Amino acid sequence: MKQYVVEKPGIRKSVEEELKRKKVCAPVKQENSANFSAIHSFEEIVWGPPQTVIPPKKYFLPTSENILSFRKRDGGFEVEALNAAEEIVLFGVHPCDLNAIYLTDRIFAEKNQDENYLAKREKAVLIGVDCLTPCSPEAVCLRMDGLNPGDRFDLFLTDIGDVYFVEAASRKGEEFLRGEGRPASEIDHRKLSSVRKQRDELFDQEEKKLLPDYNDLPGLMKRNYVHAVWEEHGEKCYGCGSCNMVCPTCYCFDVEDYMRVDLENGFRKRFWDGCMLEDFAKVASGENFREERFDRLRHRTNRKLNYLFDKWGQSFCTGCGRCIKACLTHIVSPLEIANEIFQRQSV
Amino acid sequence: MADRPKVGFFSFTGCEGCQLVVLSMADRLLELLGAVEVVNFREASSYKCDDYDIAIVEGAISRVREITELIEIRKRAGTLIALGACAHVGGINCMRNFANQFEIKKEVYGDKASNFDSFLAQPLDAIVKVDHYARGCPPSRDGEEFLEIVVALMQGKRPYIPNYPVCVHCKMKGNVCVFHKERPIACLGPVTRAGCMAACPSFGNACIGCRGLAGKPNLNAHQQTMEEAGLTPEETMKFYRMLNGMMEVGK
Amino acid sequence: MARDMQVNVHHIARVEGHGNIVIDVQAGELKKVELDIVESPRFFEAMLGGRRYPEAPQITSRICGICSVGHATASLRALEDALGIEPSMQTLLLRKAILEAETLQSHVLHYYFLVVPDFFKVPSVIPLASSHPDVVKRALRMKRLADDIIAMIGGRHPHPISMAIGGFTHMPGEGEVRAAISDLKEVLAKDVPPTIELFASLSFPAFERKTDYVSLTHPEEYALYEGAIHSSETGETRHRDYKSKVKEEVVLHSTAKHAKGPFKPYMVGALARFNNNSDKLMPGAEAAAKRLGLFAQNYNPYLITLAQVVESVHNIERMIYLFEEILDSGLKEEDKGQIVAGWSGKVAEVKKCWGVGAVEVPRGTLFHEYRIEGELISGANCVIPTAQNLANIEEDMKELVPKVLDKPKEEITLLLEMLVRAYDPCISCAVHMLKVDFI
Amino acid sequence: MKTLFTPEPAKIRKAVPQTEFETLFEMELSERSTLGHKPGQFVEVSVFGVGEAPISVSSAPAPSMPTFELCVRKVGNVTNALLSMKKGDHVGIRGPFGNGFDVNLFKGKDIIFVAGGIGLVPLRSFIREVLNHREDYNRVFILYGCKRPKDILFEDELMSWGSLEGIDLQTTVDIAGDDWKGNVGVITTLMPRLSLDPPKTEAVIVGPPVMYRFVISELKKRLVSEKNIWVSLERKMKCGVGKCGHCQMNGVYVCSDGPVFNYAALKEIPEAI
Ligand SMILES: Cc1cc2nc3c(=O)[nH]c(=O)nc-3n(C[C@H](O)[C@H](O)[C@H](O)COP(=O)(O)OP(=O)(O)OC[C@H]3O[C@@H](n4cnc5c(N)ncnc54)[C@H](O)[C@@H]3O)c2cc1C
Ligand code: SF4
Ligand code: SF4
Ligand code: SF4
Repeated sequence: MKQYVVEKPGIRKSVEEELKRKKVCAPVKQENSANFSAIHSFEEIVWGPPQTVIPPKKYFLPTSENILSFRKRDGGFEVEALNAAEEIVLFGVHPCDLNAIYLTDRIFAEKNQDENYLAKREKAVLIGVDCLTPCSPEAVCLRMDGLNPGDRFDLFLTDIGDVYFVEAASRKGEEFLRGEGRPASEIDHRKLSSVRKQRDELFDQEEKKLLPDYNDLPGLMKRNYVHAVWEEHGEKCYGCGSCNMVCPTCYCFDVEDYMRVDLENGFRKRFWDGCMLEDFAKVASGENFREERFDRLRHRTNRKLNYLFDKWGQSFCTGCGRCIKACLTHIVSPLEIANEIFQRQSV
Repeated sequence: MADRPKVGFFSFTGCEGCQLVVLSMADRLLELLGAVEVVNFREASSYKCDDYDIAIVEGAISRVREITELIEIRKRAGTLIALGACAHVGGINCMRNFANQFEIKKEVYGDKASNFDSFLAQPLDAIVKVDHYARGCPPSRDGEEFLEIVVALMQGKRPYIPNYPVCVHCKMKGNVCVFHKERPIACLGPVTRAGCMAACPSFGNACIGCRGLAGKPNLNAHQQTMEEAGLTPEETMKFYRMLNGMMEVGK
Repeated sequence: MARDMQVNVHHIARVEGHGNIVIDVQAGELKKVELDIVESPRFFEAMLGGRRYPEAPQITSRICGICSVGHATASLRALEDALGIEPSMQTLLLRKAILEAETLQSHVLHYYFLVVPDFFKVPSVIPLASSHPDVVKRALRMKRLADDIIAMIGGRHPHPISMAIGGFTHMPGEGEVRAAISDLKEVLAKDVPPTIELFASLSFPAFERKTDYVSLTHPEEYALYEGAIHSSETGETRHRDYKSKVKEEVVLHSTAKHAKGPFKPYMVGALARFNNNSDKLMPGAEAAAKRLGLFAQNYNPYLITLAQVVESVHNIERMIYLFEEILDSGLKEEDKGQIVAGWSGKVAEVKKCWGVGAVEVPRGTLFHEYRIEGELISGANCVIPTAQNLANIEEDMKELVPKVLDKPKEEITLLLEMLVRAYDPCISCAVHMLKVDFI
Repeated sequence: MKTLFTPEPAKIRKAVPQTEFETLFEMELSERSTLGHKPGQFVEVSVFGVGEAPISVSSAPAPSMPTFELCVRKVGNVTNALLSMKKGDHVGIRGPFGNGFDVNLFKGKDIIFVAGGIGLVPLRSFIREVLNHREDYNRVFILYGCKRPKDILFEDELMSWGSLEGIDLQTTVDIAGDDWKGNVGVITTLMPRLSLDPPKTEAVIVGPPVMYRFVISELKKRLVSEKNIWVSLERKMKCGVGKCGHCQMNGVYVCSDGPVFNYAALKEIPEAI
């Protein structure tokens, strides 16, 4: 990975150059919150808080996407695969989301490659921005190992005073810089360490701590597969799937066919689905394999902290805090559930 | 289903906005007119015919004569679609069911109240079997869902209508939840069936429950949420009853 | 020739709502003329009682699908009148624009879908879709544009979402407004001229009866959103004193109340507005009136349709003007502090107060009056244009029937149906509220 | 362009109704010489405009034939639409998907096939494979249970299997009329009659969810080792390729990790049975 130091106007220049060529998407203000959206000027970018309502996964797995079109022809059907992908720059992605994108990349590239995701992903340049203050009261990224993005980006910017410390993990990242900046010096590195140390302290002072050992989360979940917590929380759950929708690592989808009134032309569409929704695991015979809300809450939490953690060696909750905010009944926080289970098993 | 099914539109107690939505579908209306034969459409036609495969009925039932008419329509139609909230759950009309009927009539018609027949407003399925519901006040997504139901019928397929709450689509749209706004607004989205693409929250207002309840709504949890937003249980109930007087879980 | 005739037209089609005409002629003498409303009564006023006041616009927009924006606007104006709230200039401009859009969609629906079939001698617009596709497509285009503008500002049509006390809960984007302007300009250039020519080519029954024409009036604009109540017979009244102009009475054959002036029946709607305010029309609309041969004062109720055509041209021009005005001052987010939408937590505690909202909706002047106590509505009165016109329609029929008695029954029926349709009665507005029965 | 979600064109060559609700289809791929499936694998069948459904391949692997068989029960949109289709109609096929049965593990062994209702469909592929290579396997038991006699699938074929040497076929129904001469009762009632050689026995079970528990406990009573028990599971599937998340039971995807599971492993998956 290459490290540079770039003057702030330099970054502005790079963004403005990109804007002339490509779609640039970044967090923009939306009422008292923020959301990723295509920007038209550098000024629109929201750096730091607040957290966006939904994560940038929508650029790779659109909320609704036509994956097939078909039309009647010669007694049969003419079928065309659809895979719309455009070149975009995703600017201002927070570390939790960079981690999440890395994780969903693994899922969609595993075994059967999902071209519809991967094509969009390949055409995107990821430019991350370090969070120096928590982006919401709900953020638990430090605890869930989501605050450090490693090299899971094309370019990553940390504000170290009057300049950005810039890490470039790919050619795409380097190209974005267009030669701006100079290689980072020993002093710059020291500045970076001290900024990050301050950052960690700020995040650490939050009251929310993860009580069990991070690496034992899968074990804790396995041992407490049967636990009163699930029912207690489940009882309050709406089954509204808000937690799934806003989660950067939730990627489940549903598929439906739509026909035009002429009954000749149609398309197949995939759209976001969520394991918290009642019909998610219901089969045609009427049998529902996760009928109760608590079954589904347990499943969701286990996916984040156990099943996928086990398989990929990292929590699939990156601590972005979105579900914690979205859940109107305050029951879904993976960290709080883990803590509650941990405390109640030890007494 | 016949190649070009015959369709009749009928209306009972309501604001006729549902038929208006159908008339507003422009290009898609022309496509629809190509695919079905409209034999009855009072709002747009003086021609009437009693032979139809699909009856599309808007409005709630609120007078004795409407019952007999509805039963007659049901007898003739192979498929009956309830169009809009009034037909589906009674809609706004049911608000009056919770007050003294005579008082209500008196308030509007004064001492001549007893001359006007009207009883509790009811949804269609309180009286006859309804095969499909095109929900919403007005019918959702500019009548798009209604059209999907008609297409599914022509294909012999069960239409895809989510039974989960409005929040799902509200989140997909990336809305700031109205409970989380600077000035929070209390919302019926968590217990209301999705399908409108969260029309109201997307325009900055609360979901008012026009699509009826979601499948297995957690009303206890909702009461808690509403209390946190400053509403008493009675106020919450009153809010439900604005469009959902005849609440029936899972319908 | 003295003759007996009973005409009974049940559920006049192509009017919104349910009405019957009843005519009874015995030995050449007119015994009875009635316009019956068989629409189910809806009890809106009673239902409003005890509801939280911010809900009123959403509840009352459900009075009528066609003028739901008008009801929401009248409701908001009544509430703001009661609470002493003055919305921003931007809000006023947007409300005026959405009201123009709603008038446009209603007029297009009426003159193209409901009136034109009479002249083409077909039962509905449906056969026209194949015989005159260009006409139908033009109508649909104009209607769709109006609907889209309503949706851009209000969230959807019918039943707007974002119209709240004090302002809008959602603002259209600048790009959307610019696109709307260019679409309006396109319709004005392409669809309006053939529309005017089509209606200029139709001949309407020649029938005149002078009556009292009532509408809002405003010194600077063709009043829709605001103004004083103007009667061509008795002059101007403040909106709060509407009851001195409008008296509602319950008529047994009708579930809709009839509303009459203190002295005699009056007319509201497009022709009344045209008669009272034609000097304030936008230039294109003025030219259209000339082309159609419509001049104030006009006493032929069948020409309400032409007044609607003129108004729809005005609607388009006005929207362009209003949108440009909005863009010139720069679209801003509304001050959220002032907006009261739905159940927004605790609303400001108010002492007893009352207010009246009077706005012009497609069919005429609409009044909403509320009394508020604390957070709740303690009393409501909504006077709907169609209710105000019913007595006037009966008067027209009384004068018309004897003049045409020598014609065949079918022709009489058609003339009467066309008369009722010209008024574009919106019977579902039967907050407290049609049928032709020749008995 | 082709993606993971592009179905290949196929045509219905034959449609033979089996019962009121089930039809056996012979499908022919238009652009490939063979499906190349293993017993126990499934395909995603598209009826365009209606949707896609996972359906087990019911015919034995046929390395040189573009045709294969599917037996479909009507329960919902896609399956209803399929049953209304006829010879010459077009469908879309993706797959084969899933792990299927590893036939080598069964060679030289006794095999008990236990099928409930439509569970016979995926098993038929395996049974036919075994019959095609009869010399590779030892004794074969086929237990098949249905609700009523009229629900029996592949009736003639069953009879012909039963008449073969070294094949023990037992059928039962839950509810029978007077004309039924065979067994009445749940499928487990057939088990005591079998003379088993447990260490040499592999059992393969496919049926409705409730059946598994009873059959497995019966087999365990007969000392059949857990790791010699195989099942095939059904879950809701929307992609068939391990992405959409619907078929997941705990950490396991039925579509890509299954649908065939060894019971010893399955036991560790609480949501499985
Ligand atoms: C690996 C595998 C192999 C299979 N093999 C076979 C086979 O060989 N033969 C066979 O016939 N089947 C087989 N199935 C089952 C088959 O896939 C399903 O029956 C089929 O997917 C149903 O699809 P459908 O479109 O017909 O039903 P749909 O209409 O899609 O119904 C499916 C879903 O819709 C919902 N639903 C259905 N009906 C209702 C209702 N009335 N109200 C509300 N919701 C409803 C349920 O949530 C259900 O999950 C197999 C399944 C799997 C997973
Ligand atoms: S589980 Fe919640 S906190 Fe964790 S990544 Fe998903 S949305 Fe964020
Ligand atoms: S956990 Fe919360 S956000 Fe998730 S489905 Fe339940 S109520 Fe909705
Ligand atoms: S605004 Fe309403 S529908 Fe949207 S997420 Fe919040 S509660 Fe749910």
